Amino acid sequence: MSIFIDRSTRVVVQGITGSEGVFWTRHMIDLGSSVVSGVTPGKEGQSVEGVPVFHTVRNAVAATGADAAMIFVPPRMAMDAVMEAMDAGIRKIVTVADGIPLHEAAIIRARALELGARVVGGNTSGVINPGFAMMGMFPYWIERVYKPGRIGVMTRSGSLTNEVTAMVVRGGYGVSSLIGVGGDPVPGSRFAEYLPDFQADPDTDAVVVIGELGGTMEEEVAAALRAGTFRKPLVAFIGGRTAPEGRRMGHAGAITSGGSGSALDKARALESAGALVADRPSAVGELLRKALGR
Amino acid sequence: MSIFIDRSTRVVVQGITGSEGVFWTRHMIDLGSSVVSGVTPGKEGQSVEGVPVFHTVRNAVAATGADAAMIFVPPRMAMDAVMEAMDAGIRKIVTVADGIPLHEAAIIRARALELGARVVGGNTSGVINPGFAMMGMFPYWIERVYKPGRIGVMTRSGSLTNEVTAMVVRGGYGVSSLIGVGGDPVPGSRFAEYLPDFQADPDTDAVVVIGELGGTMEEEVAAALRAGTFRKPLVAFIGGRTAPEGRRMGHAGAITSGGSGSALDKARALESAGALVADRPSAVGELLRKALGR
Amino acid sequence: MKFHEWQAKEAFAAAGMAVPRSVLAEHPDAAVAADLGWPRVLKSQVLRGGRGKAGLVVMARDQAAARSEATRLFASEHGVKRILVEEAVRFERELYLAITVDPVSGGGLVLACAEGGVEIEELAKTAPEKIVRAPVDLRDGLQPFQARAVAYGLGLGGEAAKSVARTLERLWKVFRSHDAELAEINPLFILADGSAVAGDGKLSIDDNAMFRHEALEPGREHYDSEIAFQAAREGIPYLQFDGDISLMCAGAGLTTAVYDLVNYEGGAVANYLEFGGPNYRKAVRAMELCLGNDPKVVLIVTFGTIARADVMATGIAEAIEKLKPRCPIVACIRGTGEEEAQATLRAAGLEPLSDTEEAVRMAVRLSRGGAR
Amino acid sequence: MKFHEWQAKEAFAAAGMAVPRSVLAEHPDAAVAADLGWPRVLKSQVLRGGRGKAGLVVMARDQAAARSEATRLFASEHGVKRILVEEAVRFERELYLAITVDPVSGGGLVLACAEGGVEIEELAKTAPEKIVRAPVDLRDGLQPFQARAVAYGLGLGGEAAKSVARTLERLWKVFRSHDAELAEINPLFILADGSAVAGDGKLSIDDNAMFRHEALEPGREHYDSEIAFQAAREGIPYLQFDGDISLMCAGAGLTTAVYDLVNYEGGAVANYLEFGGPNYRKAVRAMELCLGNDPKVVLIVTFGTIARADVMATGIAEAIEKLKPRCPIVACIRGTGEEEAQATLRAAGLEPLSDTEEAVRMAVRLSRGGAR
Repeated sequence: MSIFIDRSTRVVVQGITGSEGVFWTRHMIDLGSSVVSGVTPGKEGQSVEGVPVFHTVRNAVAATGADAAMIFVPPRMAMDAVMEAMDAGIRKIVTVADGIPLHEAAIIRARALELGARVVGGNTSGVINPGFAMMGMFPYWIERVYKPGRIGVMTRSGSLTNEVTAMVVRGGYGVSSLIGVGGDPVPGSRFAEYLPDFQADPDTDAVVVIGELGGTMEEEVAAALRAGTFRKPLVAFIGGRTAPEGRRMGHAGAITSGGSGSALDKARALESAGALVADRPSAVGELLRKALGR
Repeated sequence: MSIFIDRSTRVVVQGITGSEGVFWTRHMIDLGSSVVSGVTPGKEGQSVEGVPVFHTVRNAVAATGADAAMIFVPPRMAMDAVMEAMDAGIRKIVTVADGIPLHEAAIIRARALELGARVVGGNTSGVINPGFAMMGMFPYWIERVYKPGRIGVMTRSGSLTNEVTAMVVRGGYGVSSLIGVGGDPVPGSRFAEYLPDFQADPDTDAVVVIGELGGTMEEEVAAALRAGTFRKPLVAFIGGRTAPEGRRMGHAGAITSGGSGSALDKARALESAGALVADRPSAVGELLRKALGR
Repeated sequence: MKFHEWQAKEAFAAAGMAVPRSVLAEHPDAAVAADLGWPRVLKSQVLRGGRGKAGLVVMARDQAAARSEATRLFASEHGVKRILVEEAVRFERELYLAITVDPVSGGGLVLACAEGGVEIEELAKTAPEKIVRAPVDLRDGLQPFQARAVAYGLGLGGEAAKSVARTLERLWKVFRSHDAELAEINPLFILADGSAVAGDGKLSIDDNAMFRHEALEPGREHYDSEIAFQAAREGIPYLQFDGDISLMCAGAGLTTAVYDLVNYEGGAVANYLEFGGPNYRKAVRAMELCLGNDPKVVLIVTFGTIARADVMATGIAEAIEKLKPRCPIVACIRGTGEEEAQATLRAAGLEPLSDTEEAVRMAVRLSRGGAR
Repeated sequence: MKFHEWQAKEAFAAAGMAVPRSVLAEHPDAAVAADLGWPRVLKSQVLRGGRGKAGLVVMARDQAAARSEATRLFASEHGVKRILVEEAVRFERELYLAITVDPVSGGGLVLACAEGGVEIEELAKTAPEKIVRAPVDLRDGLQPFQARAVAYGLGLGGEAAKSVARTLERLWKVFRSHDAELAEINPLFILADGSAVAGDGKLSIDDNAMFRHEALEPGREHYDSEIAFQAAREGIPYLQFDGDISLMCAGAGLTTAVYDLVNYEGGAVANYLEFGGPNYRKAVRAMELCLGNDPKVVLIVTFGTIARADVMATGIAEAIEKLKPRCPIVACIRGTGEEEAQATLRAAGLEPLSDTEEAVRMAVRLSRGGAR
């Protein structure tokens, strides 16, 4: 079992003929993902890495039974691509685009909620089950980071995920499933929405949350812990504890406003709900040991 | 039992302080309908015919438990009023406005379908269960038309309904429930959607459909007959059999286009599905006798 | 309200669509003088279908042909007031593209076909599989992926697919911003370079939304007769026919039923006029319009609720007093206040009836010179 | 991107909202000369909250006061370049009105309060029941009934309710048409006749949508420093601080983590700069910006995927070659192509590290004059 994808997930890659599309399609296949089709308007009949290309997602779904969409299109076209995937009946979508306009990201989120679809991203590296499958762009070949194991990871970040996950591995663990919800203020799906999956996953013993200042996603995780809907050990690292009020730290979503959303508040909320919170990446391994007792 | 409303339906009247609102609120109450509240922005605290007035439908629902909305507002404000009623959780709505812009009528219809709400109208006299209750504006005091009985009526028209219903009564029958879906090209709800209710209604022995040229509502009724989802006797009168192609006969919805939607085609579709079709209003009573065998 | 091709094309061009270069001519001279090269196309601006078959759209190879054809068209029985003179467009293929409202879903509906110049309604019956249909949520609007799906669904590729998708996005803007019942391009030309040019244009705007489009106020040429035009300005539903029984009824459905009944009885309708609803106090103006047709009989049938019988009867009495019609009047007025109404009509010298079909038979009899 | 009050009010006025009559003064003379009656309000156009408390918004009763206050403001430490000089508005009450995006529902969110001039975030904690919240579907837009519900929900009646509903509908237009993160009126004045006037205006536009708002291109005054302004023009995320360790990192989350670690270790950050993502080939320009702060050390930390370590390392080597930095450089570059990267850095004379926290400690040590 795994979260979001496994090797049986039938992935259509939107924007497959672009340079990112070609590069990561090869890597997704190399890792073991089932990439069954691609979409680039005007290029139906071509193929990329042996994967047939279609004009539209509907055509791709009809011909290849795709049930998940990996989107590599520029941010200004991301909403259209996500809407096209949802319109074609796809309910698992990853969009890596960094720079989706806020109102469009919000509309994606609203539509996904209406349809019961899960959209990962934008501004994410995607989703990976190390050693098995991925939808996204992770350097899974770096073994000291993407080592298969039994720790679930959820993150708003990219490079920091490499940093923290390396610490999970240095601590003697590996990763079961990693979900990058992305660094935007309005991600298509939110941390807490994956907790039931991690709770149910027999291959996950604990979850590491890589959060940061801004928004309320970490507080929602804390609420799930308090409510008892998630009962496995949870370790968190929250970036931006020393960040100044009201200034955006890199990610569009990483800003405190009016005293809410500070990294310190988030850390306190998580701790009081029973999570262990690392003050620096290097502490994550030790806290996992503490939480798991091994 | 009855269709759409009965005396326990808790009606809020939107636009209650307007002259139509006041006049028909009195008549709805006189007939026995439970008008529990009214809405006119800015007039919360007033009352009309003993009915308390609120600023908003939400306020009215909260204070009086209204579960159906009778809307007397001008056509340009009708969409907003219907949306307000649906937003407040109301799922039975009648709007009599004659002249709702087409695109707005379509949006009303789309939203009602999404929410599972039933919107009767626009461009209708509404809904009446003679002798019991009404949401709308029917001259129920004319006994040779609005006599209680066991014949259901569905209509796109106003004056013609009086004409045809008088013939039902002259034939020795009375009316159980009458639904005026209205004369617009995009009514909020359609004939066929009420057939299951009439089928299930123990107080209805047969249904009279008063249709006319244009659209496909009568064809949808024929399809329901063919599919066997409606199995009681059905008598229809279809206006505009001699109407010229491509010219709108009064109702905005009453136009043939490209050879489809002609009254003759509709009559044929209904007849071939087992309905009895009257060529003139005066034939309706006789056909009911034929259909009911009494 | 249907608009002329030239008006539709103005709207298309304003939305960024390519249309042929053109001149709107009101006289043969203008059709000849226009700087549009040869051959050129002369398109009569009349509101009827099948203009090609009726000889109302013609190609002119040179000045002489342009002058003689334009002269013929302006003089035709079809009341041609304007000719849209267009450059001849060299195209590789023709498509059909339209947007309308789907009453069942409450959405917009794109209709497209890889064959242009078709009668879409005909095609819908004979070869429905040739029509690409795409439902569009009016609130979301046409999304780019939907426009692309239509273009590729037509079997297009390359530049043509892109320009058709772009054209459809612009047609959607016209459709929404004009509150259109129908926005249609038939044919849509595809040129050798894959670009798209609107070969024709139909635009029909919802009457109920005309208040948002005052600049498009329809003129006399949008109506069948001067009386129809005047009725429209009064907001009175009216259709012009050429019989001798003038209908002055209340309620759209009832008026239509009466129209049928007159035809069943062998009568001929001079006009359909409906003074119900908000117009029920306009009996005098309504009768004046009816009498403008010089009918053999005026047939009044009503069965109203809000449109109170007594108010209408008072109006009718006043109209008779004022207009002194020379033809007989048959009146069958029922509904709210019908007793007072009948008394009022009797006082005005009429013999009120209470059965619609009896009234129709009497009107037909009178129109043939018979007795009551 | 946050915009100035005067820019927000220009957008409000263009959408039909009432704003006080005003003049934008760049010199005390203009603040005195403006034909706005007395008293008048002098509002410093700086991008910070709490302007009132900081003495940056003042009432001037007469010419002398206006001159002295304006002179004081322009000379203040807050870098006041423009003063919005407004007529003093006589109002009966003040309200709070704002629209933002709700990330959980993916909708717009109206926030309103019957008390104006409040700190809404403060109020949300102390008296949340005073805040009227209304979710709005971005696709449907704010519907008139929703605007009315907000106005009546504030306990307003009569003309005031109508004008607040109208103002909210217009604020929604500004919010949507400007791709706003936040559109806020605080306070919204209600005058004796019930009309509404925007007393202040905040407008913050989504950076990712700035391409749709080129006319609003932010100027130098929207940034903390000249370097921050130049970084923005390059599309390089940058924040100005006043320490001595210049961060040149890749990845927003990692850069923030490094910022924290520097602070934990007692160091002081000169600037936050992120050259990851699409900027990973811009090492030369990034280092140039960093060196502009004359830091004691430049700290480079990356752990990239697409932003390949080898490409970044090549850029860093090139930057060192070209810019010849006088301060030490600490580099910790990991990720795709890290072996080549380390070789490249060594060839450029650097001692590459592979542990972030070790690199941070070294940078802090160096900033204090310590040794590697």
